[in-house]
Amino acid sequence: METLAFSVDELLTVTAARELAGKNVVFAGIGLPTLAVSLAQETTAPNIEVIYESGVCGAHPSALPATIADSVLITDSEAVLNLASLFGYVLQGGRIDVGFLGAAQIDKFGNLNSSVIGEWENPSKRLPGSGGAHEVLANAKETFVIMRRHSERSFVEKVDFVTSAAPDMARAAGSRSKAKGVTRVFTQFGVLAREDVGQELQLTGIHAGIDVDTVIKSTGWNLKVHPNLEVIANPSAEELELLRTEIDPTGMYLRS
Amino acid sequence: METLAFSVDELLTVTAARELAGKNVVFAGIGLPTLAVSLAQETTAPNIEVIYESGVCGAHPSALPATIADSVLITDSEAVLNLASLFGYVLQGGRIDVGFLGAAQIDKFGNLNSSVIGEWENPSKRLPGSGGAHEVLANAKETFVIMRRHSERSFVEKVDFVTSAAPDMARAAGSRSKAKGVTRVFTQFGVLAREDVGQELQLTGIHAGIDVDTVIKSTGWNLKVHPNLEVIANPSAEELELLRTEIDPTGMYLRS
Amino acid sequence: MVNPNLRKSKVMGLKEAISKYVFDGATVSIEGFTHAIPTAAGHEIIRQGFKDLTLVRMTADIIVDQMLAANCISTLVSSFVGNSSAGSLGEIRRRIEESDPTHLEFKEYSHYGMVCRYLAGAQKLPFYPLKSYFGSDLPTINDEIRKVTSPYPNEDGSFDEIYVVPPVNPDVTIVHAQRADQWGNIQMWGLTGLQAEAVFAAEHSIVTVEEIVSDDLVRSDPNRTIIPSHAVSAVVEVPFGAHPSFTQGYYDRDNDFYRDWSAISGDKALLEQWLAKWIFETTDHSQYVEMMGEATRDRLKVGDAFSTPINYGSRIQ
Amino acid sequence: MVNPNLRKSKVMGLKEAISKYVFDGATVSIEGFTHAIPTAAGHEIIRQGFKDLTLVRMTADIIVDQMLAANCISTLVSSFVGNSSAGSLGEIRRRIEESDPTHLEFKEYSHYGMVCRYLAGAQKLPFYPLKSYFGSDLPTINDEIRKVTSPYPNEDGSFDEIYVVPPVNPDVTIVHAQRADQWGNIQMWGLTGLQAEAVFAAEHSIVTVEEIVSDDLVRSDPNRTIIPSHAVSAVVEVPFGAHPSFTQGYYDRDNDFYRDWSAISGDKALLEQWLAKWIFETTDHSQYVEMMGEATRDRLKVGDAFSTPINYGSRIQ
Repeated sequence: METLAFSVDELLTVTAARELAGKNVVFAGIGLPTLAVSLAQETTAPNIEVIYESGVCGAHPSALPATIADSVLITDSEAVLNLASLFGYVLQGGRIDVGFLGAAQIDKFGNLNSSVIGEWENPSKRLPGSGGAHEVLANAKETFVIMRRHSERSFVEKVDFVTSAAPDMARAAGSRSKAKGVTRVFTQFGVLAREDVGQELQLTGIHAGIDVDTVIKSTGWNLKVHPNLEVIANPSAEELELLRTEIDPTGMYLRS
Repeated sequence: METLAFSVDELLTVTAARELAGKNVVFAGIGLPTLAVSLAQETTAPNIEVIYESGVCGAHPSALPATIADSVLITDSEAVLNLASLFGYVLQGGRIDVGFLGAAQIDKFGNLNSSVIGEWENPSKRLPGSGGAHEVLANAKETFVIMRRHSERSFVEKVDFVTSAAPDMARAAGSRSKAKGVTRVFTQFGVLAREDVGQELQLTGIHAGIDVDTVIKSTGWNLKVHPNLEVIANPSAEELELLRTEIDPTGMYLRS
Repeated sequence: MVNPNLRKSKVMGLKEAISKYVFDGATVSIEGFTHAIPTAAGHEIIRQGFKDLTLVRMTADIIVDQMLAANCISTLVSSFVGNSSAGSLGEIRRRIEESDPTHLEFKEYSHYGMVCRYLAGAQKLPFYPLKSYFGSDLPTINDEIRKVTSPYPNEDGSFDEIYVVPPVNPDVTIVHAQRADQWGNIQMWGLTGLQAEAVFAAEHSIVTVEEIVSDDLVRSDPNRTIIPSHAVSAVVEVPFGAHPSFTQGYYDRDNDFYRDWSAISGDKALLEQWLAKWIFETTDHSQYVEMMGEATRDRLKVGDAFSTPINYGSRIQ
Repeated sequence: MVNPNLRKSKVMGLKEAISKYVFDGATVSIEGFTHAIPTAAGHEIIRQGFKDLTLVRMTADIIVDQMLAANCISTLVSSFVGNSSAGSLGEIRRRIEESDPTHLEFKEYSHYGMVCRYLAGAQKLPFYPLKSYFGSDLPTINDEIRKVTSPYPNEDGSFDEIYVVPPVNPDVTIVHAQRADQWGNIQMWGLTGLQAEAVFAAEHSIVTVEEIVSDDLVRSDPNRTIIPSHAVSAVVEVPFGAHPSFTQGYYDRDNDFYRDWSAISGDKALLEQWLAKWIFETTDHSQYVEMMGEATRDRLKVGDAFSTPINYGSRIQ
């Protein structure tokens, strides 16, 4: 059979969509997470109800949204919640199966930094901050992280600032959270995973043609490789077909 | 001039309406309070926005409501709030100028009992309980009480159960409430009033033809009579006209 | 973008929904603040004979009187025990005043105390603070009403105390609404009370509606959805499911029934007869509605008062 | 039954409303979560040159960058400082990263921490509990984030701690919505964010709307009212008042403007020129809208997607 050409973004989207198999309520950000959910709805997880931080539940957009509050997400959606309900009843209420996040830095336990590079009081770079990320990691049953650039600058031994705390740290500090924290990290090299609190994120999947040493060298902590490291199957013709003709026909996010 | 005939209910309604002069946001129960507010809107207090415990704001009912949740209160109203907003933002938020309440028993400081006659554990008579009455007395800037039967059984030295606490007691117990509590009590004999916390309810107004001793005898505590006790002017022809032809044309509440 | 052929419908029959989510000893919340009381669901609980329920309901009215008379309830959590403005409730009063036939365990709150218990439950908080209860006797007869101290000082350096109530997390919450789609997106207007909070506080939820409507109708107005699909376990179409209370825009409140109830519940024999005739000897709510008769249904009819459409807007490509 | 000849209208002009309720040193909340950001009101604050404001806003975006550049703000209370997904905010970053031209006092929270501050403010509570912040560095840089202990024991007899945030009670809260009546009943659809909580938390409130509409239109759909008249100090008709953000059903988001802003705010000179041209040299927002030009207004047009009317019902006498 002929090998198909695909972009890194397509690869990340397909890999994330496969991991959504059987999930029901997903808290998604804009871009790749939205595409991954859409693909999962057509393939691995037909029952997924997608919820956006803006309060939209069950969106049926006529076009790909540019933000989590895009007007096309509201029109023809199933419900719109105010923020007290969205954060209080849905997120803190524990109704999210999987939350999607990104971050500037992540450590081996899934602590995330989206606040500053350097000292908070006098940062070399001020980042947007938590937004709702802190609450997603604290309350979603598990969290998937998409990091398009796997490097020592983003995969660090210690994050400059703990914006969103791994439940490991939260429980040590007195939280009764039952969240598992970050269970999957999708990068251009493969998938880092852990099943529950207390475990380190390990390399469990690697994309075809990627060298394990490259991944290890690109990770700021001593990355462990899972004994049953699997080579992730490339996107199938069907998956690419759905992404390119149905889900992002204009290539708004899936630029090659 | 000829003297007009009127019922006790008409007298109470008119007396209460006059006391609403200049008030803006009133929390009203069904029956006489609703009629008093309607009359005040036409006479002494055109800016009154009436709010019902069910969540209705700015009702414009096509007929007199039978309950605080009557469908005629909703249709054509200005706003409908859920109960978290009504009790949390409006009542506890301190936005009510005057709340109307009734009670089975009241004492000289305006503590109200609407829970039980006798012991709570084993009452001789179980009454409905607080409903929202406790929150109205605790949070409205001041509270008007309508008691159609002024007697020793209802105007008591000590209430059997403090359902709704006078701010006097609440502050002594640690509350920072700025509510004045019960400032007016309207009865078939006249008006008991106080201006602020710490004062006893005194007889400040008496209806024409009522004997002060009758009022004192009908009160379970040593009722003080205000030095400037005034005789309350009877309902005017205009007030009765509005009540009978516009506000309660079918005599739903103002039975003679 | 969901493929509707693959998505699971939440539509169920009332018998099935009640038997699936209610169980002996369960904590059951039945909400509806005068408007849209899920009477039919309460009657089905009676029909199926569930026992030892802890019933949580702000306004314990006729449906609670009926469930008590049918011996379904051992504990009542409430802030108002009365037949609105239409007299009193015989069964509740007999049990509280005379422990006849048995004692009723009653956890009493004020309305806002109950609202805050649902708010804490929906937000999975250990407690919820409110400015009520200072000076009242309620905390003396309900030891669930407690205090915490604010960590923020006043000008004078003192720290205020405030009362708190614990969360309520029912095993199942039951509410009624005007309509829903097959996925359980619940749309309601008029008085919405605290139905959303009661549902979000619960492990499972059953929502009875006057109509199951098309996806398109629901999605033409997403702001009307007060409870999203993911919080609903079962949605059941039950016309007249709230009688004798009302459903805004569908039928009005049966005030005659409320008035008559005082006499019925005041007399044990009459109450037994009423339960037998209207619940135990009916197979389901459709038969109850049939027995109501056309005259009653006509009396409760409402006219039209339609909302003006608003524009959600569509993208012009 | 209110006599409309006697009731007071709350309609005001934007200049008057801002000068009446905003003052130097005031705590001002400007809310709108991506949707319906009251940009025009923010520009009028800049025009009138108010100083030393404590600005409270969940998502500190373009309007905050502009007010900072105009030296209106000395303290920022926020949970997100970014130009959504369209790059970064030059003025905010210069002030935080280089104290250029001056240091910005920044009280940082997470989104839910901000929501809870408004919830506490609206309910006049001394604090609001939330399950966030354990293990995070946020409490180490914000000493307003504190803890209380629950008075309800766990099975093992231990008592949990939980983080709390203090109330925020702005001197004035400013929000934007689709429409209102002359009395200040505010109707909104699409994303309603926490506009109601922010208004109820405040001493005064200014609401800008796309349209002041008739009483009848508002009252044909009371459930659309998200803020009732009594909580509103002034209502102001400002078409396109939320540009470059959007107003559902009226006009779409100007994504080009958001993209362009990074370059403008990244260059102090360009930013000065922008403020001069679009704010200081315009008399009011209508001139700003005129300068936007027809091409831009056309680009932001939306098509129709009307809600299906629902029936509130009327009593048949």
